[in-house]
Amino acid sequence: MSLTREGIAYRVACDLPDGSYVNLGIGIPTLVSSLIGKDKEIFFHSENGILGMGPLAQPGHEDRDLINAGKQYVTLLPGASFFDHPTSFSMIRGGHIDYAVLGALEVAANGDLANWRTPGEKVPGVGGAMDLAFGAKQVIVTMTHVTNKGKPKILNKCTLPLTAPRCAKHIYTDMAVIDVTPEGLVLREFAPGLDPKTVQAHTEAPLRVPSNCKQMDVPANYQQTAQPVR
Amino acid sequence: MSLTREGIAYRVACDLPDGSYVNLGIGIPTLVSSLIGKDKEIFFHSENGILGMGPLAQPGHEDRDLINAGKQYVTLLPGASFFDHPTSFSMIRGGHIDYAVLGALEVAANGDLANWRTPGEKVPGVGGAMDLAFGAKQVIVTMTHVTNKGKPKILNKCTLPLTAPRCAKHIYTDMAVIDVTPEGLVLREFAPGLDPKTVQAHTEAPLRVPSNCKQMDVPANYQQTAQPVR
Amino acid sequence: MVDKTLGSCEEAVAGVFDGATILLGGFGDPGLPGQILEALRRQGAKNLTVVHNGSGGGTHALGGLIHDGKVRKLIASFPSNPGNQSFQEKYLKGEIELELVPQGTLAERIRAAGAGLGGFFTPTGAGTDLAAGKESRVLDGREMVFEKALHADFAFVRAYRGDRLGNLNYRMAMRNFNVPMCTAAKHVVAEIDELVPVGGIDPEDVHTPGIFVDHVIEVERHPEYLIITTEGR
Amino acid sequence: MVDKTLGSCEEAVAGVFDGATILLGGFGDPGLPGQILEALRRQGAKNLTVVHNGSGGGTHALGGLIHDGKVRKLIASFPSNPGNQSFQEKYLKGEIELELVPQGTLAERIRAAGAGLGGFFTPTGAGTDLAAGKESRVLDGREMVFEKALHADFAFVRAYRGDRLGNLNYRMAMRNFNVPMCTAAKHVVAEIDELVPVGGIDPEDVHTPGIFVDHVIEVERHPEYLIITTEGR
Repeated sequence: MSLTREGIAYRVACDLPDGSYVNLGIGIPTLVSSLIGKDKEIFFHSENGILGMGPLAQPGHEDRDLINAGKQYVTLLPGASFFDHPTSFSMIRGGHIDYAVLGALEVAANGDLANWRTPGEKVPGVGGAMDLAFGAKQVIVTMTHVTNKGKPKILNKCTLPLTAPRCAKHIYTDMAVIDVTPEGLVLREFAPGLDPKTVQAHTEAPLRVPSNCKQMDVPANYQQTAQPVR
Repeated sequence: MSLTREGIAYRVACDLPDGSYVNLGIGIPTLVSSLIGKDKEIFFHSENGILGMGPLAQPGHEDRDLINAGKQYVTLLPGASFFDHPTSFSMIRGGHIDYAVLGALEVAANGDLANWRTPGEKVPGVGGAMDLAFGAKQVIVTMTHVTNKGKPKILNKCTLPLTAPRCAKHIYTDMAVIDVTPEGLVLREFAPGLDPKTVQAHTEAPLRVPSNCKQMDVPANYQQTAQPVR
Repeated sequence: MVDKTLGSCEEAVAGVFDGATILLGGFGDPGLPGQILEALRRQGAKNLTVVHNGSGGGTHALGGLIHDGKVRKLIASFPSNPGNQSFQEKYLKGEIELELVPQGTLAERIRAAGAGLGGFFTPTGAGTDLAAGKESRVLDGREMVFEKALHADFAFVRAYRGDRLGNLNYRMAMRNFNVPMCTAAKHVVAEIDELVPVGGIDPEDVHTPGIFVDHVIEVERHPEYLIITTEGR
Repeated sequence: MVDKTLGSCEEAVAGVFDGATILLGGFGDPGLPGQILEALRRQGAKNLTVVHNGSGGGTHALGGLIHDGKVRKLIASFPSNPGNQSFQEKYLKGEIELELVPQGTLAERIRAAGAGLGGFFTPTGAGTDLAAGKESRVLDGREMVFEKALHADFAFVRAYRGDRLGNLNYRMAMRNFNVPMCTAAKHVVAEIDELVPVGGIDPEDVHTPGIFVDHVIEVERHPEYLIITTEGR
């Protein structure tokens, strides 16, 4: 068993505290916004100058001037605001964004994050990834636990160029929730049907398994019996 | 004969081109705004975040939130705008203000300006003076030609601490209009009833007198028969 | 539900500790948080470092705080403002430290702190007494001085309208130092004329987004015009 | 009477010279001056350095300018945007130079130029490949990288409303890079949806004051959505 992509996003959504200011990267992180419980107010930030974004715009209701950083048409929630790029990145770089939820290619045991240079890419692009990785109060990484060739992505040391050193604080994958601590990686939760040993087998860096490590509490519709998601 | 304070301001007002963005310092410069010809649109900037200021507010019509940098209640002209301090000083420092019209204690032949430390002052204060002196495209100095003890204020070298080196481009006094050029000071105009020799006698730094040097064309109400203004 | 509103100015200043650094908003009367200042006087914290354009007027508000001997250091651009008797007296006796900063540099240092920048090079002041001892280099063909980001523990400002999320809207010349100050302190409180429902400020009209603000308090403006409005900046 | 309005986009680009540096506004479609870009293609200036967040999509607008071989160098944060065939082709052939800058650093370098600052220290990128060869130092306890102000000859942006004084108002997410870009070039032109009389934009709603703008031109938006709106920043 493992989590679906939505399952990973759901698990992150459960942990975001009420009142948080959050920036969502592309990929799995984008799915988080629609999975926030109704009891919480979370304020979503977009690099291109929006705070308080709502869901994606319904077809036919797009506004040409209202897109997110991923160039998708979005909506606003009450209490939203618009601003320019310098202000937007002041929010990021100045440590005002509580959580940046980012995809990753590799994460190291010390929190090093690699997510901007893809092997084999033709044109490099960094966008706001470094600003977010360096600037947010906490960086949450969401990704599949292993590559589509089954190789671990949580490593002793990143092999790809870093986005930022020592920035990741929490790692959410289809197999586990892992905290990055000064003493190394700590396995907080494992997916239903797995156990710490199996998670470690798919993880290059050593995992500490504390006594309160437990199985994730995730609804069945966010689980899959197939291989971990690719 | 010499110019009144209003006369100095009037002479500056005549020279400001249509469409200029102008910041007026305290003292004589403040008088410039009400002396602009009706045929010109001049945009007055205030450090505290206003572009397009109009005249001072009439008694009884003051708005508590609308003051200039001198803490006087002002009005707005159509096309005005409000902004914060960083933006306001971006306008100044970034060279977007065409003219800063500033008072002075001393000006040197090379354009050095001293206007922020007063001899005998108890508490120093710089305000926006340095930003304006360093940042404006052109600095226009307005002042009485000599001190109230009759000593020249246009010197070979300033004796007071500088506000900015080599910033003054034009000097308007009760006795003369002088340009600061790479070759030194050039007497452009002298007050009615004076001559270049008399102006030089009240000026420590040497004045070049070009062939087109002429008497100022200033209405009689801006002239006084008394001593030069103090 | 997020609710950043406070019930009293006392709550706004409750956390201020001896030795704290405070960004005090306003330029003249517009944007000055007069009620919070009075609460701060009553609260009693001392050895404060206050960052403000001037040094306050008379013996109320900032002038009062200085008069009471609560301010150890003032970081300002124009402490020589009219009516500054409280500051002048302490300054001449050597009882208060002054860091004099050009107005634009002061605003930019505060902005830099809020924007997560460490510092910047500015032409303002290069070669003058105010750049004495400071690092300088030539950039874009001009001599420039290095200025550091100015962080603080608290920022107190006044805005026009606000909501429970901390979104603020200013009126006319109220924005001044308040916009950058709200970004540069660990704890930010805004006095507001009017608390409006969420959505009551159009998204285009939010000058300080709630992300920068910890608390808002709806309170009438201080009845006195705290800054003497006479020429002199 | 001051009148900054232009009659055609041709006038807007008439002064662009070979080798010029151009700040190109917009993030995605909002704020992108599509009509001026098309006029720039027709105008023919070459060896341009273009500063823009991405590298344009398809073979129109910026993609077209690159496709036509007019761009010598691109300074961008996300040239790997979807639809960037024109750029990719030139880049892989070594026919276009790329300076890759983190998005926040790019915005701040442009702002610094407009604000008369020489440069600043930012934590973003410290210790990564993008900081290779750059000066760094520890400030506020963090390693920071020195980044220089980014000046330009021209800035072209799109705004929502404008007046003959050059005052601009943006709508929703149009502000993006346009606000700083208008401050950082010698010659600034804004395409606008609607020319309004002076005073038609409330003083509180002017996002780019006219002091920063040389010309405005009222012109319909480019009929095509110039940026492919699909996920990927």
